[in-house]
Amino acid sequence: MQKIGVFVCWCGSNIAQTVDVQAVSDALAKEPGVVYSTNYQYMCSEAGQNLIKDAVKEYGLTGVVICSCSPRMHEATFRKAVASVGLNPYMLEVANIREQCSWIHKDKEVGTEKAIILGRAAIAKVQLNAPLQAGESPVVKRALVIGGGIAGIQTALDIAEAGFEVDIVEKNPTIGGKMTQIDKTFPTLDCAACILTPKMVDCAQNEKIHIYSYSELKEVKGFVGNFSVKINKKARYVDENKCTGCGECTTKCPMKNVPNEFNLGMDNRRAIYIPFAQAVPKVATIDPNYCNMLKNGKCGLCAKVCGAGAIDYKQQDQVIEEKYGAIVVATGYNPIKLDKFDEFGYSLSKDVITSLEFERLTNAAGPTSGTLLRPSDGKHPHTIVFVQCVGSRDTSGCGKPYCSKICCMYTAKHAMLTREKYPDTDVYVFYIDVRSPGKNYDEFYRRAVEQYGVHYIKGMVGKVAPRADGKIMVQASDLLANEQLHIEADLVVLAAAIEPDKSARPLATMLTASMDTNDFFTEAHAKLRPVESPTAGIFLSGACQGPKDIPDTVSQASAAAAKVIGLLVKDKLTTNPCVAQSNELMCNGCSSCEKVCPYGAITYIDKEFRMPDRTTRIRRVASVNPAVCQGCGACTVACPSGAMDLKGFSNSQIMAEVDAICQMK
Amino acid sequence: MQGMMLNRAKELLSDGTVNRVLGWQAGEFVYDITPAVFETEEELDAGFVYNGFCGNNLSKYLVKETLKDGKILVFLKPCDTYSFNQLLTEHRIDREKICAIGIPCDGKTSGEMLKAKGISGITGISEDADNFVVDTIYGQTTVAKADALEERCKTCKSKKHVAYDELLGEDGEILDSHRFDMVAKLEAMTPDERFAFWREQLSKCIRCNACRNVCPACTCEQCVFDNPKSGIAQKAAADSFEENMFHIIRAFHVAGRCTDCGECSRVCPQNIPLHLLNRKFIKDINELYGDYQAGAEVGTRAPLTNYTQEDVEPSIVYHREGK
Amino acid sequence: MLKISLANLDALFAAIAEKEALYIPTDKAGQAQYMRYENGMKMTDALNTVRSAKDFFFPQTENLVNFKVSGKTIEIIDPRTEHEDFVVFGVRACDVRSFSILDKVFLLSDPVDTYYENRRKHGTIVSMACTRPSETCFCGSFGIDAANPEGDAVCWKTEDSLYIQAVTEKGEALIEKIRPVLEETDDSAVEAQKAATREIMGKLPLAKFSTEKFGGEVLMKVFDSEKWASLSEACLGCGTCTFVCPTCQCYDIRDYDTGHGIQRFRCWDSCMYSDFTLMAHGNSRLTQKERFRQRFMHKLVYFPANNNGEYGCVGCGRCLSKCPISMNIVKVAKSLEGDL
Amino acid sequence: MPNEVKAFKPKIVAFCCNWCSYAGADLAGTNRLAYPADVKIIRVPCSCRVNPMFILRAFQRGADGVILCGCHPGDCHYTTGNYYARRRMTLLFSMLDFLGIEKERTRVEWVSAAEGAKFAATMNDFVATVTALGENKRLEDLRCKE
Repeated sequence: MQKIGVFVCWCGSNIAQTVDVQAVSDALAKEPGVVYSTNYQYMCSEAGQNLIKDAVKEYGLTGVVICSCSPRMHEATFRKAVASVGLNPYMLEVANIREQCSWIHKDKEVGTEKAIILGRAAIAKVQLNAPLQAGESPVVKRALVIGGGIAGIQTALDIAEAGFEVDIVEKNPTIGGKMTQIDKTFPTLDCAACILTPKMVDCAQNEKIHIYSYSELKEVKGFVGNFSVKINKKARYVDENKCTGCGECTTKCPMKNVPNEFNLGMDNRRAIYIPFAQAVPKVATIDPNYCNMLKNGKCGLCAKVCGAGAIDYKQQDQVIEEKYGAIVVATGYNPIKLDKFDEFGYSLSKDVITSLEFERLTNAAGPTSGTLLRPSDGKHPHTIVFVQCVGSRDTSGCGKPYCSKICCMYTAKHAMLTREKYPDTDVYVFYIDVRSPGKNYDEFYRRAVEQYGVHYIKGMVGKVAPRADGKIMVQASDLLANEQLHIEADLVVLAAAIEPDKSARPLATMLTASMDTNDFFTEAHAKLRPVESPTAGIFLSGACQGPKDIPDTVSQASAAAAKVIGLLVKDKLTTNPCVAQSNELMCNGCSSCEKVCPYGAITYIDKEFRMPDRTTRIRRVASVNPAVCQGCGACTVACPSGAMDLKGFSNSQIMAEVDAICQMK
Repeated sequence: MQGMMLNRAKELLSDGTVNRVLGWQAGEFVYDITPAVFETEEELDAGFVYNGFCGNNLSKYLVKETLKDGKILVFLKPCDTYSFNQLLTEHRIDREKICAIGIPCDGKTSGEMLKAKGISGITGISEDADNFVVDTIYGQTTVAKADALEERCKTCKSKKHVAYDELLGEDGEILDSHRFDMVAKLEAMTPDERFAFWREQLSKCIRCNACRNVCPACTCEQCVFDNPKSGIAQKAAADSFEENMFHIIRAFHVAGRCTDCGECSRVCPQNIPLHLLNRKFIKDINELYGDYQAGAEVGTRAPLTNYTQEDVEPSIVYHREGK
Repeated sequence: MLKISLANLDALFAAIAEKEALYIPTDKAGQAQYMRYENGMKMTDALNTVRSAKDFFFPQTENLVNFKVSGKTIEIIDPRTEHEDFVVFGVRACDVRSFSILDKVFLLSDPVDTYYENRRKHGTIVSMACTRPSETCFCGSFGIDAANPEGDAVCWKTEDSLYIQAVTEKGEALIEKIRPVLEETDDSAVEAQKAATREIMGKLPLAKFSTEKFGGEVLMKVFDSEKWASLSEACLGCGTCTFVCPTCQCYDIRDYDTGHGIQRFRCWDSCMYSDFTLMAHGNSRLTQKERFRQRFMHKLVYFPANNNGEYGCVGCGRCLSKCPISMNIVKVAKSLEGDL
Repeated sequence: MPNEVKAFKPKIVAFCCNWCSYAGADLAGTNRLAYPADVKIIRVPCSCRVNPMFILRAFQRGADGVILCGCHPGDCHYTTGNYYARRRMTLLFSMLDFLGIEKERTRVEWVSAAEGAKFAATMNDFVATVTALGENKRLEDLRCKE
């Protein structure tokens, strides 16, 4: 019988509010084997950990049960604490009475009763725990960054700086991401391209960094320190090594009417294209949806004009397999589609545009070469209405419930820049709140209002209606003046909410990484581990984790890089000791377990056994390689004799938990 | 056939090809045949028999016999050869130590089957092509063989030998046996009817373990039900749950490995149709994952240690045809 | 001698069932087995039930003591209650004799098995003479008269009537309770049937079978016989023979954890099982040969050695028809007796 | 209120794989998505760790419903575990149904780490289903009841 200590955490009021922690520790004190039971405000705090350590020493505890938050959160913390006072860390179990109890139950009586049962189950399990020793596994000293926007670029550069190999996988033909489409950046108003493109070039030139552009992840296997990844390098029909990026082909291609995604469809590109002048890699790509040669074998003009002979219409998708020690997710964001927002008339008029489109309209490399002109008639707009929170902070279900964070600032930037360049323009900004926390942000916003005379109006736009004469009627309410406004605008700019890139969800699935209901990746801890996913070895960089502006993104990108470097500098990781083990005396040698093992961890040996009647017998028995076994347990069920069991999750432990949970009352 | 087998066994014994012969030994009443190992020609002459009552599947004895030195001759009926292959697949027997002779089978019966026809006081039985002629102290009765066959033989899946070193007599064909008819009939019942059916049957269980111990798929060094550390060890079916538990788990442990030899039902002293549980798994496997006959070949991957990405979801159980 | 017309058998059963719990052998799920009588239930035509009647006094599982665990306290609970009075109807001569063998083990020597005693005290045995014995029957070898069984009351079934006669006080008390449905008659029909049955018994294949060469005197000779190896060769190690046997009396005691306590129960054990008499050091009977030998040594040698020559077998023939490999006491005895 | 009939509260055991479904359950908690306290979760490394014995054991000890949650097929942390679990559970559930035991008492649901809402919804639905079925009678062990 173990000597068990039970420690019930209040988690401030997170647990204590719906679970009577005193009642839980009192009830669990009565369980067989429990010699000490207490509760404390924050078990994970130093004082809390000391409480546990002291009790282990004072009562000679052989087993510890912590009733607290999810073991995915603090199991490692507590295991480390008990190990520091000499108790085997695997003699500790966590009963999850927060995520799976206090947070989902409102009734204190119900919560308390359930917490006691969960505690009992953990006690029942600990009774059967055995000390386990962790093994070691090597770390592949190479990182993978998924996404080549500013987040991915920064992370990759920082990791490479520390001397580790990094691969960037970018689904578009060039790295750079959303930042390449932005004209100027707040609050300094320096040109986005000027600060981004050198970094892109750095990436291309850094010998530690390899860029897989126009590529996507196909499969991820393995675990922290040893991921095995298949990357699908899409056929771009241009040999990257031969193409010099001269751009000759992109001027000769006869397919001229392909919407140019770089300018958000506001102008056209050819079927063979380089997204923009500073693209990295600066290599042409053929769009197979528009290329005549690829569609019906007629044309071949680009091949003729290519001096380097880089065009290869027969190119196939190529699957590259590579091993990585760590994976960084930097998949970024996109503005939401606005087709559900009829009231803003986005689909009714070309002159109702999104903020990102506005960026392109003011950018020198944009469709208007940087002159602000109405998309419909190319005329200079004199009245511009900016609408904030389009789809953000929206609980109607059409948009997103969260604040997109960046819109207030970029709208201030747009308004300010417009007024500066075109002082004859009337600029209105409709807002719910103006949120400008951040260094020099509020000053920036105030400048827009005070120096540049932008009309900031608190209130929401009710209707945007294009008129036959080209004017756009904006109906809105001014909440402060308490009046209805009717503005005849020439251009309406919508600050569309941002959402995670569509590729994020399937990627999360591949990585077995958590996501929240909005498809943002979940961090391991919102405050303490903001750049790590709960899945070991997966790190988060940039807007894939939540809306972020460039400074935040870059900070997080560097933080993620630091975490990756911390992992890659290790030669070995201690491995999970919860691995399968075969009881040779009961093993039939039937090979069922071997067949279901995904790691090839099971082999067979012929071994001599002394039988009860003093004869010897050579029997074929299974042998598990603990360094290779990952502890899934598939073999344990395949084994008919029950010879195969899993340490840490043994048959008897799981059945003890079942018993404790089902105990009739 | 008995004569041919006897002669061949003697030849192989005398020329040293084999050291022992695994076959069937005559008993008191014609029908009470015991599997036996014969080491000499004299022993063979004294007791070796092969007739319509030699139902025992001898393949499982090879687990024990191939641990011994020397080579053993075993006679295998078509359905026994499937068990033989399955045991080879699972590395439970040593092929090198076995000389397997395939022998034909017209289906088997048993004393129990005859007694179920109201025959009692049996003093002698003779058989011709179609009939058993049974002498009893109460008179003589003739029973058509087809009527007296064991259930497993009435729905025989194969007269074809899937493994042998030599064959005596003609090899047969794999049959279209309608062996799943009874399973289908049960499936067509309401859950309440099925529950009543199985409760009535399984409540007869006395947990003698005959089904398990005779089963060629149950060759575990120690069965989970005998292992106090397994947490589910049972020595007696103490209540209805344990009756269910034992038979569900046993069927599950042999699922995908059971060749449907029917020994479990043959030996059950309470005549519980245990083979229906195994056949239910076989039928499900065939329907859900494609036809699979355990033991048809050596080395195949059993359905439960295999998968495809397109496998049906467990929810199919809620949506399937029937009640 | 009292009798009742077979057509009126229901009335007889109803009359008994009204006073006490009544069990009769009936056909259930294709097998003859004892069931608690319910209106309309018919007696089986089978010679005997698959399971013997020993279940009534020595059931396969029986709770001995319960431990109620709550927190760190354990309460000990005796689950015994006074057993209800019951009647077992239609027990064959062989099975009736098995009770006296079990009595010797559980009742007539110290310590008395109070669980067995409780059931035995409250049970009334109504036996049934045989008319159509089977080739597997050899009760005669043990001095049992299938035509005139023992019991608290005895029945004979003829073409049209059931005859019943009390033998013990218990039997008389029972018949007193059901007297109204019975009518007085002479015993001529019964005597005629007895003679007929005895004649058939004489013609059975095992009529001459005898175990008289076995007993305590030949203990080592039997024990050391080389024939055990081949006799046990095909034994599956299942418990069929022991569990259908009316005289096998070995049991194991186990604890069952109910989640809120322990039920300490006993259940039939079988010397054929690999964990029979398993001790901390291991098992003294190392292979199936020793386990197999134990069963027959017990019935043919140890039991008579300890019980004035009475064998631990009643010749019911259940093991002959139920053993999956058709190995049984008759084959064993016949094989070994040549050496004695 | 001695005469008041206590509403039936089912006992539900949910086996959740550590990587997806347990994380999904945590996420349901983090997002405060309620489901009945009748559900108690047992953490297993993978859905393939769940032995049919555990499921029967739960029923024996008084569970009224048992649900197994794992990563979506194709997303197993161990690559193939849930494929084996899928076959095993399909056959086991089919067998329970064959024995006339209510098939609605057992369920397999694939819940990813991102599907906190699905986890809560699944549990709400399963509890409702099992509550409607009432107490587990067909696979109960009377010894375990008091």
